[in-house]
Amino acid sequence: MAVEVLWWLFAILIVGTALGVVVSRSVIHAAIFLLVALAGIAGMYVFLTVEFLALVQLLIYGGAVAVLVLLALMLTRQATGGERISLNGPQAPFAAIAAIGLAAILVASAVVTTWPRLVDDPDAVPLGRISEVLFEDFGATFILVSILLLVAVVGAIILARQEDAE
Amino acid sequence: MDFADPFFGISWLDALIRLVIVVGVMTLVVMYLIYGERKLLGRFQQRKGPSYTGPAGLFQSFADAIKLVGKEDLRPRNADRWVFEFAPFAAFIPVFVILVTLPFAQDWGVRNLGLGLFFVFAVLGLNIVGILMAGLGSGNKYALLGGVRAAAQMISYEIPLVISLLAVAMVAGTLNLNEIVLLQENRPFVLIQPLAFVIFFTAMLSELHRAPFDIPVAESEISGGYFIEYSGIRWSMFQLTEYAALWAFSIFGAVVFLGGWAFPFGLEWGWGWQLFLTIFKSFFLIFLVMWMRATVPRLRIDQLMNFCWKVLIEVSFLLIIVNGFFLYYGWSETILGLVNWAGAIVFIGLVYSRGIRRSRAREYVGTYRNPEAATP
Amino acid sequence: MVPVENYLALSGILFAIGVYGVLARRNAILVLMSIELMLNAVALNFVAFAVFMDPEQITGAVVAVFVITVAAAEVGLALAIVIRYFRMRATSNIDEAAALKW
Amino acid sequence: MTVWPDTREGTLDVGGFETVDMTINVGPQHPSTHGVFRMVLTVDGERVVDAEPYIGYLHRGLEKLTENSDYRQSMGWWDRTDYLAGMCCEGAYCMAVEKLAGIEVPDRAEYIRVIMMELSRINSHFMFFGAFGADLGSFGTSFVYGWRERERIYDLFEEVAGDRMFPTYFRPGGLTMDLPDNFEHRCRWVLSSVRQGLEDFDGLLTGNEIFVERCRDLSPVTQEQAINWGLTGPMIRATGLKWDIRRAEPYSIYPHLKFEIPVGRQGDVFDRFMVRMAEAYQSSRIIEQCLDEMPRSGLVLNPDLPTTLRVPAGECYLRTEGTKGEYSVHAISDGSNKAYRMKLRSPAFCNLSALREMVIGTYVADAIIILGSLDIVLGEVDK
Repeated sequence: MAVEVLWWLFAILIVGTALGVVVSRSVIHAAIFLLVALAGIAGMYVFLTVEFLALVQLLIYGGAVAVLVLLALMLTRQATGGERISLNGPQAPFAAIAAIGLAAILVASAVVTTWPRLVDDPDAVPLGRISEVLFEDFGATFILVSILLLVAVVGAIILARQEDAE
Repeated sequence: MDFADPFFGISWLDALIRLVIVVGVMTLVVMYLIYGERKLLGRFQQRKGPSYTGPAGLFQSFADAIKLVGKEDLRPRNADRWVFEFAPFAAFIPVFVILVTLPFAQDWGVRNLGLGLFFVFAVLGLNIVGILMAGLGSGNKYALLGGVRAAAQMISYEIPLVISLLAVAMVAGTLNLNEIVLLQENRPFVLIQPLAFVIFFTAMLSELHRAPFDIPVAESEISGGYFIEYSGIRWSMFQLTEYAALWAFSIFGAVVFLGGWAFPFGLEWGWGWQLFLTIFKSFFLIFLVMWMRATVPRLRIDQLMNFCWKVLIEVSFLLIIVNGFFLYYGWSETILGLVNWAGAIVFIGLVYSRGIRRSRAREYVGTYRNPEAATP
Repeated sequence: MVPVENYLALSGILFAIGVYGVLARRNAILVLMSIELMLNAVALNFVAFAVFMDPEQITGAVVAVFVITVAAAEVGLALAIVIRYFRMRATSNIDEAAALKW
Repeated sequence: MTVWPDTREGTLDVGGFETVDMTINVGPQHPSTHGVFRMVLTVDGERVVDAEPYIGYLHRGLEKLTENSDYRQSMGWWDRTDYLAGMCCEGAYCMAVEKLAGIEVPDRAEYIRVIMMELSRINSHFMFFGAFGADLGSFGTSFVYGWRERERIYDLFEEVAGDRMFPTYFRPGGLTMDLPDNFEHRCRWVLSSVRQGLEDFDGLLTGNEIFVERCRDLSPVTQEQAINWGLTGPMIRATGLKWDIRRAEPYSIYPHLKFEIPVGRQGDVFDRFMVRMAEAYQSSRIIEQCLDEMPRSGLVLNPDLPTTLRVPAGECYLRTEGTKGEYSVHAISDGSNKAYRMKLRSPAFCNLSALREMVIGTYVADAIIILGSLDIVLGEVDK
């Protein structure tokens, strides 16, 4: 029972902070909301008994992505005291309608459908099993992703370092 | 009562009691680390350090704490209120969370997590966020510069840190910190992975922004960096974070590399000896860190990044590859250790000789010792 | 144990919030953050399905690892582009990034 | 081609976003501005795009004060210019007055003056080593190393003159009082301690690869640039030019003394540091020679001086080698008991004027240590 209560707390936290990301009026607040939302999702992975994934989520999103975003915010800083422009475009109301519609459809389909359930009470996923699957069954994909990462790093460095020559 | 048994047999109460113990000890340790650092730096600098409050200045930290709590909690007008006020907590919580899994003696930590090693560095990564929040939220340009520096530095050095720990995890074959310690019963991992230890120690200095990597807080350049606008209790939160992180990191390093509670006779001589071993080893690392701080000048940000991206990361990848070969083909551990020692010596030698080669200081040194040869 | 529907609904709501962010926001970095939300919603969906419906319980986690990795790469690259753009135009407002050449 | 505003100008305001350049205000309250110096840095990330020095926070109107008080009364103002080496400033002032008035100084007084001036030079250089190490971030250790020898020298000053920082020991025509009895012994002990201090700095800083990495090839200055910018003292000697007023235009008893002029090679920060190290050593040599050769007894003040010192009308320009460079006094007298004009050419001020050229294009951290390597003292810059 306690687990369910905790789950709902986490769910509310995630949805609340995710809403914070999209409606907050300060980019910095949005970034911090994003970080909390992502950490909450790491909590969700713990509920799903995939602790390894939760830690990966914390390491990559909390330690790297959120920091990158904050760093980018520092570099593209908003003028303090200057007149703030609205962070939302004029299309925001329509976007809201679309998003609410989408949410309604997704939630309805999730709740209405009877999902075939193979596992009722999942056990913790052993780490050794994950590494086997990751490196053996998905070995080629793993290498492709590695190459993708390398290319992304090189590309990011080239983009960021280029001097204003043109 | 056995040390490993849950208190009163209730799981959550047990966790709570252990947490309270660990946090209480941590607060005390942090206070005496500050005192110890000041005394030690005093020794290095031919002065006494704190000596008035209490016998030999032992109560200095308490006096400081009381004074800091009594100070006004200032917030600059153009600071971002919530970001500014929550930043110290965001910096502190990850350090606090690490303590959950550190084993202080056999089977005695708050909780023994199966993914302990991974847990520690995943959570430590979050430490940066608090610093960035302080940098962004203070509405101060020095703080902003400090935040940018901290972000760049800590993201970069996380990579060699994680990889050096992975090298150890490869040799150990587990991520459980307790099991890692048990495996070191006969020899600590620093003997077979010295290069990993060197990389870990360097990256640890950088993650803690201690000298010579104290660039985000460099008081002679940006006069304190990200916490420049903080005062009173929030400032002391940052201070607490810094020293708690130092302590947690040192225990972690002692556990992973120096054999933790197990190495000499830990299993036979009981938990008192084990606690002593853990504390002693971690204090040894802390002493090294403070020694560095007292003697070494600061690097520049580009040299720091170059060192990370052009030296440390390559070396650590090489280390992983070498380890992989040895483990895959099942070659003996002695040879692995020897190769690693050779690597560590070559690495330190190269770094050291670069400065010597560039200095030509000897010519000038000759100048002032030999009065007749004034022109180099 | 929390039933699978809860996870699916949560992931759906998260995804919709991300969609709203992508559509409504003007700042490039905020759009990027919304994309992150969407990606996370998808990863959560994968893992939930895998844990409840895959007897191996693994594939979803592995796919989530890939999603996270690719997302990290994407963020790095996209932020590099944003910073680059900001240095040229002093703005990270995507509505103004309309010029095809300069 | 569409013309887009250049974002580097810092003027464009599109949608409330600032451009990337940022100005930061370093000083007058900053740990590493060596007093109340203020410099406004324009930085692009970590790079310094522009630097604008502001001075005058310590301006006390030294020259006007001197022109409004008796020749002997103004002594006290002068050791407050370069307050790290008060005796050097007193020496320059006294020698200018003596040159203008044609006053003889007893032999023993000349030797004692040189001892005091060279001790002051060591004092100032040790301050530089310590503060420079602190600028580099060696957390005060170098500072305390420097302070140890400085304390000993200050103790010596206190025994000699009764005051540590502002001794007011010199007088036009000699000195206020003779040396205490055990001075020679004490002074030799201080010298050995100073040499030990130099060894310590050698071990702590110059042997450290981080120090070398930071200082080598940083803001190299050519001889031509140094001359054009009017650099003097260790700053110009670091570029390799043997220019020392003690040799180029000798005053006092310097022609009789044996010492070398240490020079650097490329004028970078490392050379500036090392030149000062060597200079401190040479100063200790000079003091030893003086101790050996000075008359054991005799007057230290010209007994023929009148109660009220009236200097005949005239003009003189006296150059001395101060600790920071050429410390020169231009004195004009109208025949009264006060100077008509007393102009100070302060070396730190002139060296500081080259700061902007040196720091542009370096990193923020470098800008701090370049400022440190100039070895300014604000009492002298602001006068």
